Formats: sequence, C-alpha cells, structure tokens
Amino acid sequence: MAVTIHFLGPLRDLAGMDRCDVEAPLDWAGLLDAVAAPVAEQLRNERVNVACAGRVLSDKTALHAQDGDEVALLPPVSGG
Amino acid sequence: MAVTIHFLGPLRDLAGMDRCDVEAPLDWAGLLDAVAAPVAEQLRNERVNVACAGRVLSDKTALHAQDGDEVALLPPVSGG
Amino acid sequence: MFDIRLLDVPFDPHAAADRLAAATPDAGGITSFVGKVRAGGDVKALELSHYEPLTLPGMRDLAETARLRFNLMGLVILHRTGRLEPGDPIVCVSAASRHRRDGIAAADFCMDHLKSAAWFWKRELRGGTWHWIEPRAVDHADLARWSEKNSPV
Amino acid sequence: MFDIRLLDVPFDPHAAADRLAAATPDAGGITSFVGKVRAGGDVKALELSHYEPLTLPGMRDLAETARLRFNLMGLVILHRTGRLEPGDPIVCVSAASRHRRDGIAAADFCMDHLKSAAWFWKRELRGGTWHWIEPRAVDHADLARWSEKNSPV
Repeated sequence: MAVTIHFLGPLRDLAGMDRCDVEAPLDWAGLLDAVAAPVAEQLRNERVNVACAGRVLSDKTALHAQDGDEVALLPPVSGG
Repeated sequence: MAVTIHFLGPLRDLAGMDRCDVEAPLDWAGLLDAVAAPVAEQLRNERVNVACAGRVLSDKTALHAQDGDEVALLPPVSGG
Repeated sequence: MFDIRLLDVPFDPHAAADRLAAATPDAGGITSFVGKVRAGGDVKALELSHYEPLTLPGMRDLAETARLRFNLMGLVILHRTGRLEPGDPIVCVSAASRHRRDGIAAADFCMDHLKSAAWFWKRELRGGTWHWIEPRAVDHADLARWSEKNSPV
Repeated sequence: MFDIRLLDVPFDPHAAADRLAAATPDAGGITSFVGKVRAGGDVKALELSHYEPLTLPGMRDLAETARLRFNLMGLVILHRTGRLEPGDPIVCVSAASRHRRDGIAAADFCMDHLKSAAWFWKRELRGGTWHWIEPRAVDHADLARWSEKNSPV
C-alpha cells in the first residue's frame, strides 16, 4: 500500500499526470518533495487546498497521510 | 354616450354588477353618488384607486370623466 | 426577446423558457419562477380577473423597468387570467442573462411587482364559496425592498 | 424531495423541475436556475472535472444547509461533469417552496455556493486550445453576501 496523490484541475496539467503513488506515511514536507517544483509552488498558495482521506484539511501543513490514504491537491474551484 | 363605471375584483361583488353607465360628465362627488353606499365607502379608502380613460389617477378626487370615458374602480390587487 | 403576455388558457412554462433560451444562445443562464395553484388543499379553483386597459400595459412597463435595471438578454412574463384548476401555472417569469445574478434578481423583482403592483384580483373556491384574496402585508414589504437605498440590486 | 446528483451525460432540466413539481403539489412556486454553455461564441467545448470523494458530498451538504436556512418543500441540484457542448446545461437548481421568496433565495444561495465553493474545475476549448477558467472575484463577493450580517435572507 502507499499514498496516492491526486492532481485536480489545472494542477493536473502542471503535474503532467492525474495521480501518482508515493510511499506512506506522507507529511507536508514529504508532499512538497514528492511533487514537481511548479506544483510545490502552487501548494504554498493559500488558495490551494489539500484533502486527505476525503476531508479537506483546515491546516494543510498538518498533513499526515497513512497507507491507503488518498491525498488530493485542490486548486481554486470554478463550478456552476 | 355616457361614462361607464367598471367594478373590479371584490368591488364587483359589492356593487352586484360588472359595470354600469352613468351620465357624463362625472366628477368625484358624482361618482360617490352614482354607486351603492358600500362601494362609496370603499372608494374613500386610500388603498382603492380610480382609473379614468386608461390612466390611474394620482388624485382620484380630481376625477373628470367625459362622454365615452371608462372609469375603473380598483381595489387592492392580489396577483401572481 | 421580450415576450409579455396575458393568457386565458393553460400554458406550458417550459415551452416559454425554451423559446427564450433558443432566442438567447449567448446567455449564460435562464432563471425561471413558476407560480401555480396549490394542489391537495381545500382550494378547488382560482379565478383571476384583470382590467384590460391597465393590466397588460402595466406588465409591459414592468418588463421595460426590469430591462433597464438589470443586465438582461431576454425576459418572458406570462400571467393567467380566468379560472384555474389546482396545479395550473398562474404566472411564469423567465429571465435570460449573461451572468446569473442579473437573471435571479430580475425574476425576484418582477414577481414582487406582479404580486402587489399589477392589476390582478384573485379569488379562490373553498368549501363551495368564492373568497377574494387580500394582498399579504409581506408582499408589500417585499416590493418596498426595491425602492430602498439598500435595495437587493 | 431532495435530489442531488452529478451527471456525466446531458440532462433535461425541465424533467427535473417537473419531477419536483409532481412531488410537491402544495408548493406555491418552483424557482429554477439553469446555467448553460454559451453558444455562438468562440468556446467550442467545456470540460468539468470533479473529485469524487468531495464533490457530491459537498453538494449534499449544501442542499442540507439550504433546507435548514430556507423554508423549502423540495430541492433539486444537478451538475454536469465531463465534456459539454455549446448550449448544454451545466447546472440546474430547482427549489419548491410555499412562498416564492424562499425558493428564489435558495436558488440564489445554491448557485453562489456551486460557483465558488463546490469542488469543480472548468476548462474551455477556444482556438483549438484548452484554457482553465479562473474563479471570478465577483463570484467570491456573491458568496460572501450570505455570511454578512445584512445577508439577503
């Protein structure tokens, strides 16, 4: 098992992929290391959210993903 | 020719008719005389409007209906 | 497309909204309000009377005011007269706009005016007797919002 | 009736409003907003992506918030995902209410939240290239209205 990182919306283009698997556990520093530099830069933007195991983190720097968790990188939305 | 008085909404029931013809010209005092007492009472209520020749009068007591004019007695509305 | 009508027979509000949508391909949204005779209660029928020389001209003035006040690409206002059965549409307001809030505000504005500033009188058949419907105080308060300094739009 | 759905194929907003109307016979009105892909411009297609674990649960939470905040008899929220063509409906919000202003306010409220607080990302095909759509500042301002002291409802 591992942690799957999902790249949503424009971050998908920036990452050049939909998702990737990384080793568990995964914290904020590990996430920034695991993704490409332009994605890491976006992640530092306060308008970009991070979800773990189906919950949006109120403090993304407190990320602690375990084996089997999905981590989603959520850029600003544009629905409706 | 004459002046036709139209009774709208609940005033139709109060008057017991849709409309009636009265002699021209017709002013406010003449209108109050021409209609049944309960209708005249309603007319004095500020929420009841009077139209003459297709225009709602801003001051109904200034009514001056001529031959061929329609005078409409307009109680509070309830549309939509 | 501005389509303002009085109708004395049942109408299909969807067809009106579809014509509006077809006429405004570059609108981003269509807002529609459909008011209908409540069914399942003790009201067996509704009757709407109007006064020909004032009612439709007043609805046209309302549409023109809405056109000037909101950024609309089209507006439909259909209002029934005559006898209506439970479930029948009474009124339909559909507004096409580039951005959604103009259309939503325009529908709100038109409905507030149709409720308490348009020349209609409504009575309902309950328990075998016709009862005239008094305007509700809240309808007048709703209408007053639009002339306040702090108006919705 | 509360019917909240994500759809990956074209849908008919009228059918949704009709089901709602049929399920709420004692509603006095149905307010509907239908957002669609603008036609006739240079946008050839729109693509909406979402994130399964968050998007639909978020829409359900929104519907529940609207149910608690407004006096509703029913609410439908349908939102497309995937590739859409010009003219296709993107989103439909239909609210059934006893009195019209609850339904109008609920549609306004739901649309403001779907625009800038729901997990969707939109891109459009223009001049042969896909462009991600940035949220508009005005959408955030619209959303903020509902948490102000002087909120619309």
